[in-house]
Amino acid sequence: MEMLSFTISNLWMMVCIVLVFIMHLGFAMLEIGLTRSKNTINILFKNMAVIIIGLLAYTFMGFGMMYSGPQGGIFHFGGFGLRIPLNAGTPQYNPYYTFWTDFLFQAMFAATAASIVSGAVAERIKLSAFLWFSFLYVTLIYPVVGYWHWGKGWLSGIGFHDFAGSTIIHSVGGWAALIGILFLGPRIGKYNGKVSTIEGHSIPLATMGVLLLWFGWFGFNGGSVLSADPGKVSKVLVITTLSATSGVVGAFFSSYLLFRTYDITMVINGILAGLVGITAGADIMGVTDALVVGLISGILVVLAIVGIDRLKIDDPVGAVPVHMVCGLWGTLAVGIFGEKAGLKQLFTQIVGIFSVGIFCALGACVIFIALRKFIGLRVSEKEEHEGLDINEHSMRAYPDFRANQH
Amino acid sequence: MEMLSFTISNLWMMVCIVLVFIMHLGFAMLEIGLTRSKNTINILFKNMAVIIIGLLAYTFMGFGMMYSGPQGGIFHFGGFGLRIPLNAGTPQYNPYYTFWTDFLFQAMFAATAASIVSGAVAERIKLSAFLWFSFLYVTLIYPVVGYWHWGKGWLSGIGFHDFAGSTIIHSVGGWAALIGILFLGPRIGKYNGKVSTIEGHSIPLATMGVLLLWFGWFGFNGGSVLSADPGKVSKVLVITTLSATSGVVGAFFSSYLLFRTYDITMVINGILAGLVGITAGADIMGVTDALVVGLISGILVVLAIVGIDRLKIDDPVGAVPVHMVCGLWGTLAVGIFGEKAGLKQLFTQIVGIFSVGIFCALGACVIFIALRKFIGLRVSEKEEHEGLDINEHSMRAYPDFRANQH
Amino acid sequence: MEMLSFTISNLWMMVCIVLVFIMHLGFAMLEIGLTRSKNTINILFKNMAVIIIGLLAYTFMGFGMMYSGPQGGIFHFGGFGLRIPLNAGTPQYNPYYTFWTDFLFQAMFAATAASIVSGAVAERIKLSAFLWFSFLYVTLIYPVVGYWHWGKGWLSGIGFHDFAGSTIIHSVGGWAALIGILFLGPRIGKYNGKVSTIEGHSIPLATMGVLLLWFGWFGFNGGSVLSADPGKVSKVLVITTLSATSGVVGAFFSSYLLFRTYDITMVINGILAGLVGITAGADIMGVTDALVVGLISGILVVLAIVGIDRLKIDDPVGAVPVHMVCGLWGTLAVGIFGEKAGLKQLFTQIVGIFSVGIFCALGACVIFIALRKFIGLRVSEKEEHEGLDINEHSMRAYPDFRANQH
Amino acid sequence: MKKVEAIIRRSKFNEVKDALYAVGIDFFTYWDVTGVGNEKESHLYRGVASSRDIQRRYLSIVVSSSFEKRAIEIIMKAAGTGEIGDGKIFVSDIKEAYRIRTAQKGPDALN
Amino acid sequence: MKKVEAIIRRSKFNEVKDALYAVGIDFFTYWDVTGVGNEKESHLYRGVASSRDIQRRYLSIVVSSSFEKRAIEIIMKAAGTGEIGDGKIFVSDIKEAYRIRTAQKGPDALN
Amino acid sequence: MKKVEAIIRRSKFNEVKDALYAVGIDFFTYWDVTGVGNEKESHLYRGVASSRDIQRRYLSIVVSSSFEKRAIEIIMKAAGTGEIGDGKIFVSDIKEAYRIRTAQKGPDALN
Ligand SMILES: Nc1ncnc2c1ncn2[C@@H]1O[C@H](COP(=O)(O)OP(=O)(O)O)[C@@H](O)[C@H]1O
Ligand SMILES: Nc1ncnc2c1ncn2[C@@H]1O[C@H](COP(=O)(O)OP(=O)(O)O)[C@@H](O)[C@H]1O
Ligand SMILES: Nc1ncnc2c1ncn2[C@@H]1O[C@H](COP(=O)(O)OP(=O)(O)O)[C@@H](O)[C@H]1O
Repeated sequence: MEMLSFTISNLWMMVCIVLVFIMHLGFAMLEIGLTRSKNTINILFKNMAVIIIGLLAYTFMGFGMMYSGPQGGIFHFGGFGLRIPLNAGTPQYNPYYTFWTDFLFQAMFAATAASIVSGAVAERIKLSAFLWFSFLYVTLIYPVVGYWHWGKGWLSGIGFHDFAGSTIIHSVGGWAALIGILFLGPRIGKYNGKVSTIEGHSIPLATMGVLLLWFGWFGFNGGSVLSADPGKVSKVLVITTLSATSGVVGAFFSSYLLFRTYDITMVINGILAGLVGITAGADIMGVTDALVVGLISGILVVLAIVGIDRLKIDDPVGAVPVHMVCGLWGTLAVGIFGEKAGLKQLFTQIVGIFSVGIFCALGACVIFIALRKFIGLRVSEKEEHEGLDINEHSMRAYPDFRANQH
Repeated sequence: MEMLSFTISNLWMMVCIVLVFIMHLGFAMLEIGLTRSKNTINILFKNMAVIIIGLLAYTFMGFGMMYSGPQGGIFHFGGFGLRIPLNAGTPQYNPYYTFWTDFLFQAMFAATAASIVSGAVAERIKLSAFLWFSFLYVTLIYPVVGYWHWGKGWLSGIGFHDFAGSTIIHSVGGWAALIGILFLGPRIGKYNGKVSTIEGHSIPLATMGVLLLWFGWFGFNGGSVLSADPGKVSKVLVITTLSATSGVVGAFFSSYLLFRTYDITMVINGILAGLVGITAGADIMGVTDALVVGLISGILVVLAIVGIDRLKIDDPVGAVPVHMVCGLWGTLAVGIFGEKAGLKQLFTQIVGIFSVGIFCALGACVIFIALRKFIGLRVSEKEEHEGLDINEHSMRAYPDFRANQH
Repeated sequence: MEMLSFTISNLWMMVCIVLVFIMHLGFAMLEIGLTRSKNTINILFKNMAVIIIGLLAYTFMGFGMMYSGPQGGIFHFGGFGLRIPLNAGTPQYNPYYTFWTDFLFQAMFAATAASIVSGAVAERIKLSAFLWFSFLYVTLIYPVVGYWHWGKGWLSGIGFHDFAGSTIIHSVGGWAALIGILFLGPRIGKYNGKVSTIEGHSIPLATMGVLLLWFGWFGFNGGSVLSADPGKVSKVLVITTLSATSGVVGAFFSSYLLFRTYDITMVINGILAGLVGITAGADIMGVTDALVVGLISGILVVLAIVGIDRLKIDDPVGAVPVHMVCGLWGTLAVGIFGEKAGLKQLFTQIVGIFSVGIFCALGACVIFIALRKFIGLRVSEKEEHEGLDINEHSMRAYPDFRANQH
Repeated sequence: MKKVEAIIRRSKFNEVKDALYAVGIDFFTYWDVTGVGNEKESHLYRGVASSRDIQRRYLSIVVSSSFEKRAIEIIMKAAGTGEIGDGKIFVSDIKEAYRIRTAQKGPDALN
Repeated sequence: MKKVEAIIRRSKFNEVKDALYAVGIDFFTYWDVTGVGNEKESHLYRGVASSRDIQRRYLSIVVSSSFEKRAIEIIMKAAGTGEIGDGKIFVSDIKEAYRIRTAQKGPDALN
Repeated sequence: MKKVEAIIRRSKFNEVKDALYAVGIDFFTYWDVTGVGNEKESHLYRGVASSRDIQRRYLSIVVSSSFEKRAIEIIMKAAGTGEIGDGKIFVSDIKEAYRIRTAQKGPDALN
């Protein structure tokens, strides 16, 4: 009986691993879709590398750092490599999943955090700088924050609630994205005199990417229940879906009211906004809560995209608005809506947001400063003009098509 | 024990929800693939909107209308919003799935019905008209028909059999597609003097779309068993696969005999034909039945594509041949092949086909007439020439590529 | 209790079927991505056909040939069509899955073996020759080899270990690919005087294809456990992932050291190399074994790509390096790493490799010679210049885009 | 011989082509270009408006001098809408023309 | 100086290029165009046949007048198949040529 | 009237365009071409190096004869980097120009 329930929950978690995995394809397609074709191989390369770096870094250090520490702590080093327990495959390890499932699910999450940065710094960062950044950030920063909350460190001790990672995953990625952009500066041609547009080269791939992300999110949030509990998991799926849905409503109406246009890139960012926004509280929100949280996420993402652009912060894919802004909003929302709503919880959430934010931002700064010094962050002006593909990869993404390069 | 079997079945249903969800990506890719690049954003926008509209409309009204009515009825209004039962997450709600799973699975189906229309009316319908149509059709028409059969209304009372929706989903979408096309008329340039071709702009995306639809169909049909019953579900998967397979055989040979060409768009429509055709009876057909039903579906879809074109009915993606013609054929086939074959059943199936057909066609007519009056159905000639993307969305789907516009 | 565990394992197997199915989309995208746009429809057509042919051939003969023979045998003919046992849907058929699940999982594998050939012979093989080859090879060759090992034939009798098919699937496909290339010769323009490059037309689609293959591989290897055993399956998933990961590391560093470039096509081939390499032993390898096996696979694939090119063997997508070379390496690795490592096992593995290799290569030769005689293998020079799409299919894959044809 | 080069709206191409065919000018070459001129295409992407140069179709028609006038008149009529952006026609001399297939020269090579 | 413009089959491009290189003409510009003429490309899509204008390659080669003849001969030979659709060559005058890099003028600017 | 045709680096296009605008030449047509010349683009694909012809932008500007010099000077300045591959400018005669919208002829039709 125990064995059967163990098998079922483990099965669900394995399904979720597979779903979270395919989110990487989603990120890759979204990012290339919203950038120019002359940089496509470069972005794909970064996205592939990030999966590998994320998984390996997590294997060699991250999992140990994040999950083997003492309760309530701040930092923990768990040794190198995977420590495979004797009961790795039995319910004695955990009544709901094996050691292997546990590790792989968490490793896929780690890789996700790194993926978020990739789109924001696209079209101008040096490949080597990005690879080093990802490696260091996933090895040194993410597992620390992860330990604080999911590894039963101090944040979990004070009652911080972040179900599937609005803060622990999305804002961790989002902060790094923001710092990265600030260090790099905008792409050439984006803010000469006036704000101009650099349109993404393939709206179909961008849209596909977002639908694949939504698809994967069923595993991301659904798996974060950490069991196959029918009531809990299926409710999480509904809540997640409804928030994504109302995220679109928010983004659609706010972008329509502001610009009188049906901007599909806003709609797809609205989906992601709703998904990120509900990720912190998908387990404790009701139907109406989800609809409201999603709606506000959708509005926020549009306002943030416009606002950030006004500040001449050049984020080609909207990573900061989606992952940082909506990540923070979702974390806050746990104190405002749903089962745990209350001033005390709100305060705890704010503590979590700030401590994670400061740690990540500082960490990202230190890494970027070091990289700027040792290898440089930005490609040359000539490379940026001609495209990173031909310069860093000696190839073109679409050699058979005649391009309107710009 | 009961709890475990509940957990397992619910788990399978959740997997199926995720699979049905990704069918929307399949529809989107198929539709843009078979149309011109100047209308790609418009079609993607419609497809994204349809998911959102389908899910929200079903949340606010559809689910209540469809599932809370009395046995044998014709129409039922179930109130607004979701009525969450106290036992939502327990086997007392249903021994095989939670309330949440139930709702989400059905909501994904509802969104599917609306997606079908989108491709047929593509490249000329006004965006606002399409959005209103989808909203009204999913809110007012689909749940009524759904109630007749799956909600235990009158059609289910007389013994109508439609396992996963050849009639209830596909023909509902197909009828609306047909009526929509008739109201809109053909695209400019399709039938000037002689029948000409307007080729789809990306065969790879169209093919990808169909394989994703097949992928999702495992959840569509597999989930319609409404439990994880191993024998039943796995047989449904085999039957579904074999029908898709022989659908290709039918479409391949009939198109080859007719035109002496290897037309891949016919092959992919053959897959869909086989899938739609078996959807009504996937639970009661044997292996040979499935092969025959699929084969006939594949032949029918080719004949219907050619026939409809001769009648100057312009259906860019073949929605009417696939979803309406094969939907009807599949429903009929339940009376001819498989466990329930028999004259009486055949007659009942015909009653179902006609009643659903008339109701949907009339409903669609009323909605289109109202929309034609209040907001107009068709974009201007200039917009159609230049493309809907630049006119309705102020963007281009592939700004980096030099187009051969036509 | 038995019923529940049956239901769970069967559920997992069904999930794996769906995952293996989508590998066909992965193959299709990878293959078109790495070839020229003038041959895209042709390749898609072949890939769709291969799914259908694989499934049908397996239904009509393969499954019977492969699984109903006596222990230790060499050849068996199981009759035509599916023999559905009375206990098809119960644990009496098999405690872990139904007859239907068994059949469909195996049928998806059969279709995979045929898919592998398609990319290697692309851009010059006659469509009809390829279709006949696939049909004959899947009907006559694959089930024999499959019977030897998985059908409890002589190879399984001597202790050959090939968990999910490094030899039985990948090398079977890889040998046919190699023989096909040798019969066909290189594409025009590939080796005139010096080795030149013919670049793939869409790196995004190629990358997408590989991530979809990885996604499907979770089902390919995860399902090969043939139950939902939590410890075993989840470990297989981890081992598979780690090998893919270190496959990239191997391919990245070896291609960087050799060519000083960040070649994304090498990286994606590295993923596949790691996956193919671990497929034989994913159930008996530890974490370090997996990392080493993957690393070597990644290095091997780069060396093989370069070596094969030097030998003027023109394999546009790297099917031989990935599926044959790494398939053989993975099979050997079972004798070197992991639980079964040992000289005796190594020897058995070599016996398996050679017997399968000789049988497949001979079989492929016979088929190709017959086809060359009766219908010819290669398209005309003019057709190859202008592209197979317009000549064999009277269509273009991207009619709206202006091509840089070459 | 003259080379008549016309830069027209893409949406007018079919009408121009039909009109040229009607007078027997069924030999020419065309490609798509970007036009910098009075008309712009306005884009709105992620909240930022911009105006882009517009896509046009470039027709290059080599005609014997006697056909020059007719070709120009026809294009003027079929390509015109009266709104900004109708396009331009440029005429220049062609010294010699050859048909590759037959090695014919001069006006005989034109069709 | 003369501008030699050749509209050829795409499938013949590599042969033409190699032939031009062989006589030292390794400076030119080319792009893909659509050709309206005797040859059409026949399509068959979802049961309907249609014929489309054909894709061709447009070569624009500016040569000093002394090279004109040679260039034309070579293209004629390398691009020809004898079947309909081999293409055309048009020759016109170029008044002046400049190399941007060095500001050289006239025939010196051509290579 | 003269037709000034410039084949430049794509990466220099924006500078050239801005420079032309600055002197009031805001009417022209451009498209992307492939250039065969001294500069090549080197590719490295699956271990094999190759050099390909380079993508360039082709500007076709019809100006009244008085503007010819200015246009050439400006392009020379804005498009130059001093490195191989800066491109060429070719000048030829235009016999007549028409604005389709208004049927204007000659230099009046140019802008
Ligand atoms: N002097 C010129 N040289 C080359 N092309 C030109 C010139 N003037 C106009 N064009 C082309 O003609 C197109 C139409 O011109 P535009 O100014 O938009 O409209 P109109 O001719 O109605 O004033 C431009 O987009 C450009 O491609
Ligand atoms: N008068 C013309 N002006 C411009 N281009 C032409 C002209 N005549 C032919 N062409 C181009 O030359 C190509 C080849 O001509 P076509 O009539 O097909 O074959 P052929 O030259 O063998 O008779 C056409 O597709 C078209 O692009
Ligand atoms: N004689 C010519 N005819 C047509 N185009 C030419 C000619 N010579 C050069 N070009 C074009 O000019 C471009 C630049 O020339 P290139 O030889 O690379 O550099 P540079 O002018 O600095 O020597 C070439 O890529 C080609 O497109």
